[in-house]
This record gives sequence, structure tokens and C-alpha cells, in this order.
Amino acid sequence: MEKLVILWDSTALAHFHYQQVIMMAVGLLLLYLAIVKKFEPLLLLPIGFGAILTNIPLAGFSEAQGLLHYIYAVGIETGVFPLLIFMGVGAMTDFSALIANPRMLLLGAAAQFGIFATLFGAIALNFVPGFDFTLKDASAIAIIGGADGPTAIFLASRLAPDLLGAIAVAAYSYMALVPIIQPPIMKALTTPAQREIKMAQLRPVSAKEKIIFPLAVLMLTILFLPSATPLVGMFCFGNLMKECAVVERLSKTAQNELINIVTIFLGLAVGSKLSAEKFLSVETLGILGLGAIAFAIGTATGVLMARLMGRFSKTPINPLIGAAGVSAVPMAARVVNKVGLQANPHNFLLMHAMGPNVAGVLGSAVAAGVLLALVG
Amino acid sequence: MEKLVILWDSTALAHFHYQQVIMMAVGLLLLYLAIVKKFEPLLLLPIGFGAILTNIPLAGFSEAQGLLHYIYAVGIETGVFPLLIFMGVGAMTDFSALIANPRMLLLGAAAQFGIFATLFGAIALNFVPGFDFTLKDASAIAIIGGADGPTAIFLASRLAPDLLGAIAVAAYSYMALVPIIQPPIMKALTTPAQREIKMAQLRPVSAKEKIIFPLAVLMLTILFLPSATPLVGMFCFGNLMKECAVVERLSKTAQNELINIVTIFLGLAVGSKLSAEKFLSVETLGILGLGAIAFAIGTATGVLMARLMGRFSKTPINPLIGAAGVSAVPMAARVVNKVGLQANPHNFLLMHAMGPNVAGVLGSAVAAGVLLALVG
Amino acid sequence: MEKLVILWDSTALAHFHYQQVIMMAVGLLLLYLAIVKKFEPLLLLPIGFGAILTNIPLAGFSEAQGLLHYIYAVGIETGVFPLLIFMGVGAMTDFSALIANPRMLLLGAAAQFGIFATLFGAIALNFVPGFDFTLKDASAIAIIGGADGPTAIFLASRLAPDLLGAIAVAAYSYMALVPIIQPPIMKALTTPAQREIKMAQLRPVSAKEKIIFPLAVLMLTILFLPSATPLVGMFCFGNLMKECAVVERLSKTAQNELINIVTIFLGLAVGSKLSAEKFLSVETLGILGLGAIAFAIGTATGVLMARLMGRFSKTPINPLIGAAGVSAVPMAARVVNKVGLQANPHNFLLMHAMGPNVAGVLGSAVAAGVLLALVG
Amino acid sequence: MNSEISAQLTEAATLMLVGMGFVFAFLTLLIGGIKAIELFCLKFPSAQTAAPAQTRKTLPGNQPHKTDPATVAAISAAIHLHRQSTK
Amino acid sequence: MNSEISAQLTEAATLMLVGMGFVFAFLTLLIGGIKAIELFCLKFPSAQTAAPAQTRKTLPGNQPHKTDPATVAAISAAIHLHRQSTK
Amino acid sequence: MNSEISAQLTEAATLMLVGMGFVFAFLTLLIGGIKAIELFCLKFPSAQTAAPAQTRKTLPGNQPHKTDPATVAAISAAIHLHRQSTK
Ligand code: NA
Ligand code: NA
Ligand code: NA
Repeated sequence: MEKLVILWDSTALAHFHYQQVIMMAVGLLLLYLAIVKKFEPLLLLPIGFGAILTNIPLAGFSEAQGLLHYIYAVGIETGVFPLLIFMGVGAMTDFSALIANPRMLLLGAAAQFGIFATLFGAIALNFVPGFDFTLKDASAIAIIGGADGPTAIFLASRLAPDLLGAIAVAAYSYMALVPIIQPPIMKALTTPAQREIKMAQLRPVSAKEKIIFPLAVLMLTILFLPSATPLVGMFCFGNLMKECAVVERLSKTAQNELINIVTIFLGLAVGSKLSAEKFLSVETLGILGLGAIAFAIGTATGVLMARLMGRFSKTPINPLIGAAGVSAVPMAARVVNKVGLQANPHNFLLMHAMGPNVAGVLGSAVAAGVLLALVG
Repeated sequence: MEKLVILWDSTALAHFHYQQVIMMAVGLLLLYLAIVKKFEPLLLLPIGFGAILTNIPLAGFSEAQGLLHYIYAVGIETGVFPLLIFMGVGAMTDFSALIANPRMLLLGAAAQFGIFATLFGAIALNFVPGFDFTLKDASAIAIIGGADGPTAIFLASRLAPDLLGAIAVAAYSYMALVPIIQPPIMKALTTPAQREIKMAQLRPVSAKEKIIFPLAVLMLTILFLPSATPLVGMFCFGNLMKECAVVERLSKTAQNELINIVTIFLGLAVGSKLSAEKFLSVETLGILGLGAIAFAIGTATGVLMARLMGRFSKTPINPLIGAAGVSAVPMAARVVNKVGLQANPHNFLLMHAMGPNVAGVLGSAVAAGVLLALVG
Repeated sequence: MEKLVILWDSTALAHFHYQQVIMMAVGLLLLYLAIVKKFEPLLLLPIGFGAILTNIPLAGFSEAQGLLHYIYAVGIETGVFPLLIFMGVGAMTDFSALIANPRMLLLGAAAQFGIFATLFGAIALNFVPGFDFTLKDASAIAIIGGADGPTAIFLASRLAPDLLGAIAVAAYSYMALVPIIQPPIMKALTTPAQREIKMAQLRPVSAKEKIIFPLAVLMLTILFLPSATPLVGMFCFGNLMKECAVVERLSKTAQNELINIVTIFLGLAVGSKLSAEKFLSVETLGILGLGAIAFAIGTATGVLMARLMGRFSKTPINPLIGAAGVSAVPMAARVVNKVGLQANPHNFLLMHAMGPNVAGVLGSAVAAGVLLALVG
Repeated sequence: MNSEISAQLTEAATLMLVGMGFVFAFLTLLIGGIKAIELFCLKFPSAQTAAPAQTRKTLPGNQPHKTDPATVAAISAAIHLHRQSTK
Repeated sequence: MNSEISAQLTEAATLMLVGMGFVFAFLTLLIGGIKAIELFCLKFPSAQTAAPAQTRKTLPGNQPHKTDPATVAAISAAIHLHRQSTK
Repeated sequence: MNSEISAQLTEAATLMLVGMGFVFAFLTLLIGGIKAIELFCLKFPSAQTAAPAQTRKTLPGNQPHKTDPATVAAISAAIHLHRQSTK
């Protein structure tokens, strides 16, 4: 009889708080978005599952000696997991389009205005009662506008670990929503004639250029922004492994097994930050709102910059490709291509959009470095 | 000259205890079973090798700064390795047969009687001088009857770390011995006519059912047995990754490279627990004996439950499939199939035995959760 | 304005020491050797990149909470990474040639004279002002003559962590330079007639012999040199996994994904030891010089031993194969083959050189064990 | 001593009853759960999950199995050989 | 309170200007860098990197993708089948 | 100072002798070991290890290399192409 009482007391039924139930529903929602809506499933599925696990009463997944606690301490607190992901993404990224047309970097730069405008907006939100974001919080939130998951997680783990869960979820959700968020903005800021512009074919890029490129990026970062070198350094390391063609074994492992293993753990650990006490607050709503604004502003400034460049360029520039500057590789570039095809069924912009797309990755890593240097 | 003396003193010859020699022989025996007899080689080979390494005098593999010490501390003490293995096994498991015929869960439940009867037996063994099992020890030993390696290692690491080596070795050895242990019991408890019973073909199971299933299992476990959620949660996570079909990269890695890496380390770390002082005791004999009894009882109650169910079922049930309820996936199901074919060369029971087989995995995870909740 | 000052102050430009610039140049040189000259790219590329990262001012890669600091602490300080590499190399090594002609072990033994002569030389260098090698330092340096990367890193991490960077770089560089260092020595110590000697074909080796071999090596090491069992043990474990043919999954993972992941991390961590204060010293020049001498002496004693053996052997022995005794698998064996073909275009020595080649791996592991036992 | 073991035995017996009871109760509940899932899926046969072949992936480099160059090379060689041998 | 937020806002505005300025400056520099690389590569078109096919690897077991035995088996089977079917 | 180095040198020389001696002794022993293994294997040529092709594996999912679907697709395509090209 007594055993039955202990057993009952050891069921979750006797210990559930309603907030935990809500957070599990959030976890299930993320699983739904990942599985049915195919929203960034590689990240949102483990995050959603981690959110469910971390909110189980009595199970202690995120307490001392809990599985998620260990994973978080080893991989996120140290910053190791997002850096390894970045290495793997570097090993998957092809910079040819950017090297062939380096001016595209300006589009990647312009789109980062989404980050800095959101930083301002997050502080402005403090006028609303209930919000009290510090400059660190605001910076970590703003980086959502960088549209780059590992960068956002790395910066949040450094500047605002308490907000990490909400920031990561917002970042990946909006990256998945790029096909919905971007097109109306792109169409509003361009004329049909502009959207039909065909761009000149890109020159071929030699293997040597592709090998020197990551080293040059690293050198510039070392000289001018050492605080960005963890992110940029690992990214360039991955890219160098890919392009140098002498360590194919390592490059393949970095972009397959290693990144897969780290992705599983990273997702679970991020999900473990979706605990009731930290997520169920008005701040989360603020983060979600600000994140959407950041994406929208980044898209807009990217397109406007492309229009501006088109005015002064000898070769024609389709302003749509500016939208790819937010990164969200390769989703944003695909959206550009699709909107371009709607305007002109023979106009394939995918390769041209890859330039600003990868430029956006560098741009947001640089922005993260600036924030770390000035706010961190 | 002096150097030669130091060198001699640094050979093992001057420091061997006879128990260490015996334990190395045990290690070699495990290697023999793994390589020549093909007994669960994936685990018994690293365990055997770890047993040899940990018993080398002066080498300090399992002392501070020793390789096996690190691996054990990182992976077993934390419980991380068995949980990752369970995730991988989840990603390999197909629940179709069980979803198509959910009553098979009762067979998976019945076979767990092997666990609880052995728990009673282990305590009863305390009447024999030399044995002094606590309730925690007894629970950790009893879980051998669950016929599930990672569950046994996880529970032993929580309840009786000192017995972990012997328990893991017993669990994997008996899982390998299933084709020898089970058939006589199965034949003794069934009539030839019963063994010839053909079962109705299973209905096809939709992808959606297979996706919802792991989530439903997790929800029930959360509600009624949170202490089982580490095991069941990771298992269901692996299974969800497999069935959802949107994270194939992660699922493949979980069931290949990741589980392989963890298996190597898990085996070596378990082997490191086969040190002379802990293994060479009368308790180990008790564990080996109790483990065999647990398997036998589980098989028997599984078969008897199947007979009982057959009496009340509208569709025919071949009682042999009850034996698969002990889990030992997929060995036990194959044994059922083989014994079935001996009775009727046209009666293929493999698919029907997969239901109770995977039910047994859930059943022993639930039993482990009960033991953790009541004894841990 | 103030922000700009902070930003300027947070650029590396304001903080560079000239030594750091030199070390980055060293890192770039290693990258050049790896990529353009194809010198051991799998190791020298990550090492070179790690050297660049660790010398970035303000980035703190190798300070507390830095990425390379974590990797070094987890993998090198513990000795885990070189041991895992050794396991993988074991799983890649085929001992058939050695088992078929076990006398080749004597060549692997003779070539280790490079190690011990260099140990003497390193101490003798203390007569030169500026050098002050302890016996531990000297031993760690001497192991470069073993021509085996993981052995050198393991021993250096145990005996002289401060010299680890220089030692690892020297070891891998000279292993890459084997085709340049060895041929002149081989030709100087042999007559053209000797280089033309054809050797008898090797007998086939059974699977059973190949399975027992790693266990026999382990047993001998346990009995006579426990201090070498970490290296030899993991090597034999890898080899047993390969040869036993029952754990193909594990063997494949050990020689592919696992060794690749560890190689990336090992290289970066070794590179992190190439910091200005530790590398830019006269000692590094001494290490580079001694390393070259060690390789040369090892090659010479290997060839001389082969000549000696040829004099007493019934079957003919081509003295060139003695050069393969330094290990540097499989480069040294290929060099032997090439030099042999120059003397006689129909004389393929590759298989015959594989015997002393893998014998050299065992030989240097044994030598490392001796040094650990007597000096460690 | 023996009385202590007897107490333990009683506890073990209780554990056995409670444990087996719980295992059966839990898995019986799960039977109900599976039947409920079946009914749910019959009522709402979603087109999406029925056609998992549409799966798209969005991370860079996430292309499903590109055929290995070595495989392609091997096939080409095989075809070539075959073509010659059937001439 | 509000004055505090205003101070923060000023700081945020400064950050915005300095940050965007830096991002633009940095990436503009990189444009120059890429052009410099292009010129450099035009001047020194190295034969080595132009022919990365010569890549040799030296670690044991570092053979690039040996064709999988299963692949070979599959191909053989396919060829065999094909041969029979075209007889 | 120099006397100290001389002492070290003596120690290094001893190490050299003892070390090389041990390495030779150990590897010579191993020669004996290998010959013993050979004799043992000649005496007891086990059928089991001689036929490692029978290897069975028992963990779930432990099937050796199932041929990749992509491989199969590639082969089918290749065969198809070939069939058309040889018509
Ligand atoms: Na971006
Ligand atoms: Na079970
Ligand atoms: Na060597």
C-alpha cells in the first residue's frame, strides 16, 4: 500500500505545474512545425524534443546529473557546439559566386542593418512596462536579424544565456519562415521591371582563389576584429578544409558525421533552455516580435542597397538579390530565385543570389564580433 | 645496472597478483566468445579487451589519469553512454508490428516477471552465507532479466556501480545465449499443435501512426513514470527521428557512427569494471546464476501469457511468440521463428514475434523506471 | 567617438607583438607545406590553422574558456586523443607481411637507434650555451626519431608538454620529408648490386594468425613493459577489431569517422601549443636539428642491420628494406620501393618493406614505453 | 539477521506485486493509446505525412545522398567493360 | 527611469552607427581583398593548385573512397542481370 | 655545470644501451611469439576463423552495408542508359 503511495507520488501527475504543461505544448508545437511544416527540422525537432524533456517534473533532465544538463554544460556554456557547427557549415559553403562578384559583400553588409535597428528597438521596448532588456540582452536578441543559427546561439550563450532558448527558437523559426516573410517586402520595394533584370554570367573562379579566400577573411578578422575570430576562424577553417582538396577525409567528416552529432546535441541542449520559468514571460513575446522586425528590416535594407548599387553599376543588378543578404543560407537565395522567376520565367537568379547569401553569413559574424567587442 | 633493476621493477612480472591473471583470462574468454562463438561481439569484444587492460599491473588504465577512468567517468557515471545507445537503438527500431497488433504489449509485460521474480530471488539468496545483496543490488541484478544491455547498464550505474561489470557481462552473455536458453522452455510449455498455429497477417501501418507512437509512449511515461523518462525519452527521440523522415541525416548518424563510437567506449568502460577485487567474488556467481534464472522465468511467463491470451482471442495466437517478450531484439524473435519452423515448415512467425519483441524493450524500460522510483 | 576608441582598442592592430606575427607566419608556412607541398596535410593543416588561431591577440583561443584550451585539456592533457588515433591506425594496419616474415622485427628494432642516439645528442647539446634540456625533454625530443606522430604527441604530453608543439611539428614534417631524407642515406650505405637483390615471395597468412597476433603483442607488452600498454593496447585493440571480422561496424568507424574527428581536434590542439613564448626559442631550433638527425640515424641503422642480416640469412635480403624500419607508414615503405625500382625496374619491394615498416611502429611504441618507465 | 532478510523479502515481494502490476497497467494503457492513434489516423488521414517523399531539407549541404563519385566511376567502368565484352 | 532608458537608447543609437559603419568598412575592405587575390592568382597561376587531382595522402588507410564492396556486388549483379536480359 | 652535463650524458648513454637492448630483446621475443602462433595455427586450423564469411551480427540494425538506394538508382539509370545506347 505504502509502495503504491510512493509510486503515485513519483508520477508526474502529482507534481505538474500548469506552466510545464504549456511548455510541453510549445515543444509539441515545435515538433509539429518541424515534421509537418518542414520548418528547419534538423534543429527544431531536437529543440522541441529537448523542450519536452526539460519540463518533465521529477525527471531532472536539466538539473545536476541530468543528461541535458551535461550536454548544455559541455557544449553550449563553453561555446564549443556552435563553433563546430560553424566549422561544418564552412566546409559546406561554396564562395565561388561571391569571389566572382565581390561587390555582393555590400548587400551582405546592408542586410545587417536588421540587427542594429533591432538592437535599438529592443532598448526602445523598455519604455513598455514589463520589459527591461539590458544592452547585452538587446544585442543577443538583435542577432536574430543575422538569420544565422549558430551565430545567434554563440552570441546568446555569451551575452544572455537566460534568453538563449527563446532566441534560438526565434532565429530558426524565422529562418524557416523566410519564404513567407520576404516576398511581400521584396515586391513592395521593387518595380516589376526591376525584378525582370537579367544579370551577367559569373566568371569562373580558380581553385587557388578559393583556397586563399578563407585565409584572407581570417587575416582581416584578426587585424580588425579579434572578437569575431572564434566564429570566423572556425568557419574559415571548415572552408579551407573543403577547398584545399588535400584533407577530403576531414572535410567530409566535418560536414557530415561531426555536424550531425553536434546538431543532435545542440538542439537538445537549446531545447533544455525552454523551461517554463525562463520562456513563459512577456520578454519572449518581445523577442519573437523583435525577431520578425529584424528579418523584415534586413530584407528591406538589402533590397534597397541593391537598388542603389544598380543605379551606379555598369553591369545590371537585379535588386531582388539584396534580400539574400540576410543569409538564411540557402533558403533566402531560393526565395530570390522564385520571386525572380515569377517576374520573368527565364531569369534564374539562384547563382547570383548565392553571393549576397554567403556574404550575409560573414556580415552577421562580423556584426556579432562588433557586439561582443562593444557590449560583451 | 641500476637502470636494469628499475626496468625489471617496471615490468608487470614483478607485480602480478594471481587475481589479475584470472581476470585477464576472463577477458580472453569474453574475446573468445565474441570472436569464435559470435556472442554479441559488438559489446563483448570491447568489454573483454577493457577487462584485460584494466587488470594490467602498473598501467593504471582505471586509475586517475588513466584512459578507461576518463571514459568511465564521462560516459557511464553520468549515464550518458547507455542513453545515447538507447537513442540509436530507438532510431533502428521499427514498431510497425506492435502498432498493428497492440495486444502484443501484454506479452512484453508478462515477460518482465523474470525481472521481479529475480529481484525476490536475489534477496532470498541472502540466506546463503557470503551473499549480502541490498535491495538496490538486487534490483540492478534483476534487470538482467530485461534482456536489454543499455537498460541494465543504466540501472546498474545508478543503483549498484560496483556490480556493473558483472551485470553487463551477464546481460550480454545471456542475450547471446538466447538461442540455447529459450527453445527447451518454449517446447516444454507448448504442445506441438500450439506451435503450429498460424497467425493472421498484420495490417499495414501508416507513417502517421508511426510518428505519433513514440510521442504517445513518451507522454504516458511522463504522466505515470517520470523516473523512466531518461531511458524511454531517448529511445522515443531516436525512434521519432527515424519515423518523421525529415531529419534523415541525424537519424542515420544516430544509428551508425554515433552508436558505433559510443559502443566502443561503452564496452571498454564496462570492461574496466571487471577488476579483480570487484569481479572475483561469490556475488558474481550469484549474479550469473540469477541472470540465467531471470531469462528462463521471463521466457516462461511470456509463453504462458501467450497461451492465456490465445484462449480468449478471436484470432489465433501462437504461444511461441510470448518468448520474444523478453526483448533481446532481434535474437529472441528469430528464435521464435526458428522453433516455429521446426513445428511447421510453412509457418513464418518472425513478423509476429517482432511485436512482443519491441514491447519487451518498452516493458523492461518501464520496469527499470519502477525500480528507480521505488528503490533508487 | 568613445565607441570608436573601444573598437580600435579591441582590434588586434593595437595589441600585436611581433612574435605573434612570426608565429602566424609559421602557421601559414605549415598550411603552405600541407596544401601546396602535400606534407602530411591531415595533420599539418589543422596544426597550422591552430597555430594561427592561438596567436591572435585578445581572442583568447588558448586561455580559460577558449575553444583550443578546452580541446587541449580534454584530448591532449589526458592523452586520450593520441590513443584514439593509435586505435584507428591499428584498425588500418595489416600485419600480414610481418607475420609472414617475423625477422623483419629486427629491422624495426635497429631503426629505433635513431631515438636513443638522439636522446644522447640532446643531452650533449646542453654543452652549447642556451640549451638546457632535462632528461625528460631529451626523451620527448628523441622520440621524433620514432617517426610516429601519435607516439610522439603522447610521450611529449607526458614528459615535456611545453615542447609538444615543436616536437609534433618536427615529427610530422620529417615524416613528410622521408622521400627526401632517406634515399641519399640508403644509397650511401648500399652497393648497386645489393639494391638489386630480389626477395622471396611471402607466404600467405591465415586469418587466425592475424587475430592472435595483436593479442600476443599485447600479452608480451603486459608482461615486460606495462608502461607501453596504453599505446600498444589501443593499437592492438584497433587491429583486433579489424582482423576479428565480427565487429566490422566498429572497425570501420574507428578507422574513418572517429579517427577523422579526433585528427581535426588533435591538430588544432597541437597547433595551440605553437604560441610565441614557447616556440620562438633556440630550443626549437635544437629540436628541429635533432629530429633530422634522429631520422637519418634511424634510416642508417635500419639499412646496416639489413645488410648484417643479409649476410647470415639463407634467403636473400635487400638491405634497402631496413630503411622502412623507422616506420613513417606507409611513406618509408614506398620510398624503399622507389629506390629499389631505380636499381632494378623489375624489383618490387613494397610488400617486403611493409614488414619492417609496421615493425617500426611497434618498435617506437616499445621505445616510448622504455622512456616512460625509466624517465617518466 | 534472518529476520532482517525476511523484512527485505517482504519488501521484495511487495515490489514484485506493485512492479508487475504497474508494468501491466502501463502497457495496457498503451494498448488503448495505440488504438486511439489508429482511430485518430483513420479520421484525419493527413496528405502530408502520407507523402513523405516530398521531404525538403533546408540546411546547406543537406542534399540527400548524392551518388558517390567513386560509385559513378565504378558504374561507368563496369558499363564500359560490359560494352566491350558484349561486342 | 525613462531618462535611464534614454541613455540606453543613445548608446544603442551609437552602437547602430558604429556597428553598421564597421560592418560596411570591413566588408568593403574584403572586396579589395578579393580583387587583390584575383590579381595575385592571375599573376601566379600555380600549376600545383590548378591540378589538385595529383593529391596524394600519406596516412595509412587514407585511400580516397575505395568503392564499397556492396556497390561492386550490386553493379556486378546489375550487369549480370542486364546481360541475361539482353541476350 | 659541465660535470652536471657529464653526469646526464652518462645517464643518457646508459639509457641508450638499456633501451636498445630492451627493444631488441622485446622484438626478438616477439619473433618467437609469431613463430609459435604459426605453429599453433598449423596444428589447430580452425574451420570457424578460416571461414569468416559466416559472420552474423545480432544487434538491431547491424546489417552489413545495405546497398545505398542512391547507388541502386544510379545503377538502374546507368543500365537503362546503356540499354538504350546499345539498341
Ligand atoms: Na546574416
Ligand atoms: Na525486456
Ligand atoms: Na617507429
